Amino acid sequence: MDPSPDQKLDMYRLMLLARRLDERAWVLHRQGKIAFHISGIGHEAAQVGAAFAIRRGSDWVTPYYRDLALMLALGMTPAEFLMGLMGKRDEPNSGGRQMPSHWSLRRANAVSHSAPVATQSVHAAGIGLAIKLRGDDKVVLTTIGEGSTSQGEWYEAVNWAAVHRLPVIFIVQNNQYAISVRAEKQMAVQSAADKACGLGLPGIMVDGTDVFAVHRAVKDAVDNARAGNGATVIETRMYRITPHSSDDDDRTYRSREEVEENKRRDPLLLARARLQEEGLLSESQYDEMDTQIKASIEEAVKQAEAAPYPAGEEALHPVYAEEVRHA
Amino acid sequence: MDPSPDQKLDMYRLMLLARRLDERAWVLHRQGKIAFHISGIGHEAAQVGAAFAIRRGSDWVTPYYRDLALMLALGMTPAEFLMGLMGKRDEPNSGGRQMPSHWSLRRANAVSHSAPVATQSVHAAGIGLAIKLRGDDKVVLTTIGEGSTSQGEWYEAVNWAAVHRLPVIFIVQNNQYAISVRAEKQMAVQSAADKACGLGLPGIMVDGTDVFAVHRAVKDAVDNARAGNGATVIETRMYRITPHSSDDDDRTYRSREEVEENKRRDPLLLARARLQEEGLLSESQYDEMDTQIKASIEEAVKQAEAAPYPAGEEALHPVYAEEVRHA
Amino acid sequence: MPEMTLIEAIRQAQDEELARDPNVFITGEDVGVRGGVFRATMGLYDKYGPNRLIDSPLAEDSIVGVGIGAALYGMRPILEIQFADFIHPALNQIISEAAKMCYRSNGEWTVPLVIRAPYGGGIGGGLYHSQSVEALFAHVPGLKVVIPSTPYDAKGLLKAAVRDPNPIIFLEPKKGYRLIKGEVPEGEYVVPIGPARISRPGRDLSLFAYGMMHHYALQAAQKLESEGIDVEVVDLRTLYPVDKETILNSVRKTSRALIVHEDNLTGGYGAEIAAIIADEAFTDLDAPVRRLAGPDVPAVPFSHPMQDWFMVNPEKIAAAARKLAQW
Amino acid sequence: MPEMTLIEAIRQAQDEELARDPNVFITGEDVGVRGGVFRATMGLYDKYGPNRLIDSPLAEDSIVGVGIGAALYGMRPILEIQFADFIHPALNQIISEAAKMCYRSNGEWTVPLVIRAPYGGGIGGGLYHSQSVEALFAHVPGLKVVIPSTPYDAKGLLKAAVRDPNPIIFLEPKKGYRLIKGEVPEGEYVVPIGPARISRPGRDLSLFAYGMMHHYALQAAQKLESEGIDVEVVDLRTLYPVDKETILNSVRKTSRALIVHEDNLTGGYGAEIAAIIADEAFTDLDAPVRRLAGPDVPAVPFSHPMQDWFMVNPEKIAAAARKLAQW
Ligand SMILES: Cc1ncc(C[n+]2csc(CCOP(=O)(O)OP(=O)(O)O)c2C)c(N)n1
Ligand SMILES: Cc1ncc(C[n+]2csc(CCOP(=O)(O)OP(=O)(O)O)c2C)c(N)n1
Ligand SMILES: [Mg+2]
Ligand SMILES: [Mg+2]
Repeated sequence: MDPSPDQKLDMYRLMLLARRLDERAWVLHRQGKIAFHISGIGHEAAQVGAAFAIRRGSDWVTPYYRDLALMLALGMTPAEFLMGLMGKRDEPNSGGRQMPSHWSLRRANAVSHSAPVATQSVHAAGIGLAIKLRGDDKVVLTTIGEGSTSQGEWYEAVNWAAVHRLPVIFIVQNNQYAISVRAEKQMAVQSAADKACGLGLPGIMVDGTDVFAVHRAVKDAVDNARAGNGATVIETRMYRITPHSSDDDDRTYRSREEVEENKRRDPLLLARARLQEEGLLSESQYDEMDTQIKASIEEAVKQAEAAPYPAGEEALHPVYAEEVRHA
Repeated sequence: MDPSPDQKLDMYRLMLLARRLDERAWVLHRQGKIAFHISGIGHEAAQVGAAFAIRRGSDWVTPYYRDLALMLALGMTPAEFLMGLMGKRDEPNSGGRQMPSHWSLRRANAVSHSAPVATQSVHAAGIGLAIKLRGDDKVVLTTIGEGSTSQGEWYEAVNWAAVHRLPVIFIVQNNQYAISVRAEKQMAVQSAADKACGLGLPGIMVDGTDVFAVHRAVKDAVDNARAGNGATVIETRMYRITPHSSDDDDRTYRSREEVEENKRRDPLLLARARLQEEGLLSESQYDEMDTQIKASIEEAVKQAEAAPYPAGEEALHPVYAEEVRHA
Repeated sequence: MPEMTLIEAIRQAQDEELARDPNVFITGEDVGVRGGVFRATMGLYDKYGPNRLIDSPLAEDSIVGVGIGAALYGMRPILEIQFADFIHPALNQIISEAAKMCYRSNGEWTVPLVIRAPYGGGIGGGLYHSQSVEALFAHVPGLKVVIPSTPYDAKGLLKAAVRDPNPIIFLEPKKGYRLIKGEVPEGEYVVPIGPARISRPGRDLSLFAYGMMHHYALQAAQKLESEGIDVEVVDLRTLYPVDKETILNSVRKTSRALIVHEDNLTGGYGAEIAAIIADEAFTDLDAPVRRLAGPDVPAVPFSHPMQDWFMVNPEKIAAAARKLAQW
Repeated sequence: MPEMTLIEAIRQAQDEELARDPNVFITGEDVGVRGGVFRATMGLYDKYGPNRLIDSPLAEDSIVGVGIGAALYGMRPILEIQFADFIHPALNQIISEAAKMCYRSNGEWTVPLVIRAPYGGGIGGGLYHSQSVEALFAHVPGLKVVIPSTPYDAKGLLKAAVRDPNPIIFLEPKKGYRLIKGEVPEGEYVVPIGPARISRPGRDLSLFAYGMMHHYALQAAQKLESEGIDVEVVDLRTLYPVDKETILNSVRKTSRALIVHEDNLTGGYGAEIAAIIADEAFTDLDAPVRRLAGPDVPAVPFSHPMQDWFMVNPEKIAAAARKLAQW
């Protein structure tokens, strides 16, 4: 089922929010107010399209560090994200323990991930196994970069899901680079979706700059998984428009022309054009939306800046759980 | 190029030698003269076919524990194997340090492997890389069981070989079991050869009980690799006729009928019938060959039994290399 | 009270926990129909079926990673690593993920799971079926490391481990699986994770050990008794977190400390115990703090003379204790 | 003599070794065009080309495993792990394979290779870009573990490591990459792997440290000098095998020992040094053997107050040393 007009606007609003927040993070970095940012610019369509294909809050997600738009779609607030950037005490990911964009949002069933890439893929397989063992009506969605699918852990994860027909959606956000390394040095296949055939499950490739195409592809896979037909690998292809992170200097390994060229397929431009075509978002409606978003972000920045840092000694805990919080 | 009549007889002789030696090992085990044996019965065709497709002694091999026939084809003597079974000082694999059938034969470019499965696959990729970097006219052949291809290490190894087009032949000896676990619990594809399509290199499936079919398939892959066209995955399918090892009791997980049924496709029967058909091996020639082999094995058993054990303190060395022995 | 072997106690604990809590399930290699290569799950597949005893693909990292995912969802996995020697492929999931999940999510996510692995030498297993791996884990905050040495403790500690909200490394001295027998109550009891146990009070010297070495320590103590040396033996049981109180109290009483393990000396677990004593019981010491451990070679060799040379045994312990008592 | 930073010395060592020996090559993530994320291979790709600087797939286990294979063939690989925190996926190849190859093949096969990894905290890297991993390796016979603390030693030790016939874990204190400067001779010299170095002679107390902590130790010693406490500082440099002589001689002179590292206390490297001293220098000691180390929490948190709380610094060292000197 295609998204309703309201849903479409919602999707676009989230993409725009993610973009503006991401841009704001870069500004904070330039201002020396934060030490690190890893950007999701260019990835918004893939993430929002996927998020809207699951039952947010009920289904499970094991994300990776580029998933700002996905996390916003799952209900993380801009202030929460910004507090994470600043290492504030009450940021929900880790209470200031992890670097920014190392997500966790318990209330949205979005699991804490670490920096070692591909570990989250295996957790998704395990969550899928648990869903199946319990007979629950849920799926789990997990994301990863294309470079990280070179890890044996990714292969082992997908293999479990394939052998046991687990309700897992493995999304590969192929932005064509792993820091400086181009995808053809990671894999000898054209697309990470091609890897699925070697593991015995469907592999789908979709334009990751087209939010509605992504939504459709992921929705199909989710329906399949929920119906007991097992896992799918989906490659969403886009381009990493920014440097890898604020620590990276991408001029050492790619030309400005290449980057500019790729900016033309900005997922926000594409989505906005579509909504305009469909008469859902006029120029002035867009301006209003953008103004609103920017204002809400400024509000959130103030809130985040005013929030307290943790005291040093808080770092002593919690090494061990006293009790399991969930059922 | 098909093997010459002499080569065919050679191949069969090696298969028969491997079988008789393997049977002798089981007898030694029943006699309480050795503590452990892991058998290659049923795997002889796959191993000898592969061995004859490379330049033995010049090309490189990273084997696994079922490769008795392969190691004999590479020049390991029955006495050397038997000394290994007994943990004798001068056995060439490890000087008594490793369990039996943990191969190494420096003079044949057959690399020492360990027990953790699939580690040798990665070494093969590295050897392939070195061959390519040096521009040498060599290939490397590596073997593994089908269950062990579930390891992420195997995937990473094949991926390196595919991305860098390395001269590696990945042979998977699919004997349908990993101890008690059937192949369909390891993978959702029909054959380990199917895994190749996900990695971007050719995958070939061949009847692993037919020594000449294996030889042809591996020869093609070797020629390809030598010509600079990169790696191939080859599944040789057979059945593990014996328990996993002398420690295993396979009656806990499979029926005697199933085992008996599968004994009918004994690779030795097939090869002997073929040679008989082609007029290369009469009944009496076979008897003579078998008698000779058995006699040579009894000789080797005596030799191995007479060989000294290492002194305990020899275990103190060599933890570190004083110098690299090779160039 | 019925007398049973160590392995029977371990099986019984798992049986009872599977019966008690539907969230408990077991996965690992050959844990299903085969009942485990050491028979730790024998009969449980028939009793609880394929959803509670799941034969995993041959890939340890994913066994742990899938276990983590399932635990996040609310299950209570018991993960069997077939031999401790094969835990290394899983170290990333254990050290980077399981150990850090609670801390990094500020307690939002926890991973209650048990990783069982048979460890230790003296059983003809050679380099890769004899390793001791406790030092790898007894340095990792977030993990608990438990090694039972009696059937009573094995059952009680394993049941406690299954109910603990944290990831537990549960190492079983496999040489003792059938060798060690003892009384085990039917049904429900737990032995708390944490406290060490004084298994033999004494006044002249404190002997710290665990696993198989604890039995050898008792034998050595008995021998020394006849020589008039009164040895206190402490079974450490929980290696991490360390039970400093029991250790220090013992040394304060005896003024002499000998720590025994079969793992390599340098950087082994004994170093930490020695360091704690040298700091916090310094003024109580009448003699150097001594360690008796395996030699600094990679692992236990296969050939019997070399294996005997490697292994710590009651005689070596008695000799070291005698020397220290006379210091 | 030119003054340079630690990272420049490391780059120069690699440059010279690439020029000296055609068998030397470098692989790892982003080591090619990008010149490494810390710029340790900057400019080398242009100078030596794609066959000497190879961008690996994003898969650490295969980086090491491929390195092992290449080393077996006769190459001299330098393997860069981007952050020490990401070495865990490679632990199987390092511990099971590289460390044991020489021993298990009775010296027939050796694996000369260097694994370089930036380690340590205090740089805002949070849990997964700050870890210290030396304790994992300083317990593994067959490995050598080297940590330079000055540019002079970094160049000389790295060149020695490349020429050593054994696998070397070469850990670089990344906080010091640009912070630590020192004189480095042009061209050829090596610093032998093995000996520790007394970097500041003293009579009252021995302070053992390495990496960044060695610099802090020197700063603390200087501060204490003005208080009339004469501290001897020892830069351990080679952590494994341990230079017992230098350590024991120092303690025999000063009668007091403090060991400092930023890794967690329990089971950390300091335990071994303390244990050696408590055994072999017992009668020389006038005070308890003390350790100052990171707290037993999983790793360094991101948020600044918590990071500061975690990290050992010159003030903490001075305080601990003062207390011990006055004991
Ligand atoms: C196991 C591990 N190795 C190395 C790194 C360092 N690292 C962080 S991101 C990255 C590249 C990831 O590329 P890709 O998977 O394509 O994701 P992208 O960043 O492009 O979205 C690397 C090498 C890491 N985080 N984890
Ligand atoms: C990493 C690792 N895990 C577990 C084992 C224990 N083990 C030894 S052989 C084996 C089964 C291997 O099956 P397969 O790869 O199909 O080879 P086969 O024995 O059938 O030839 C297992 C689980 C091991 N050797 N290494
Ligand atoms: Mg990418
Ligand atoms: Mg098999």
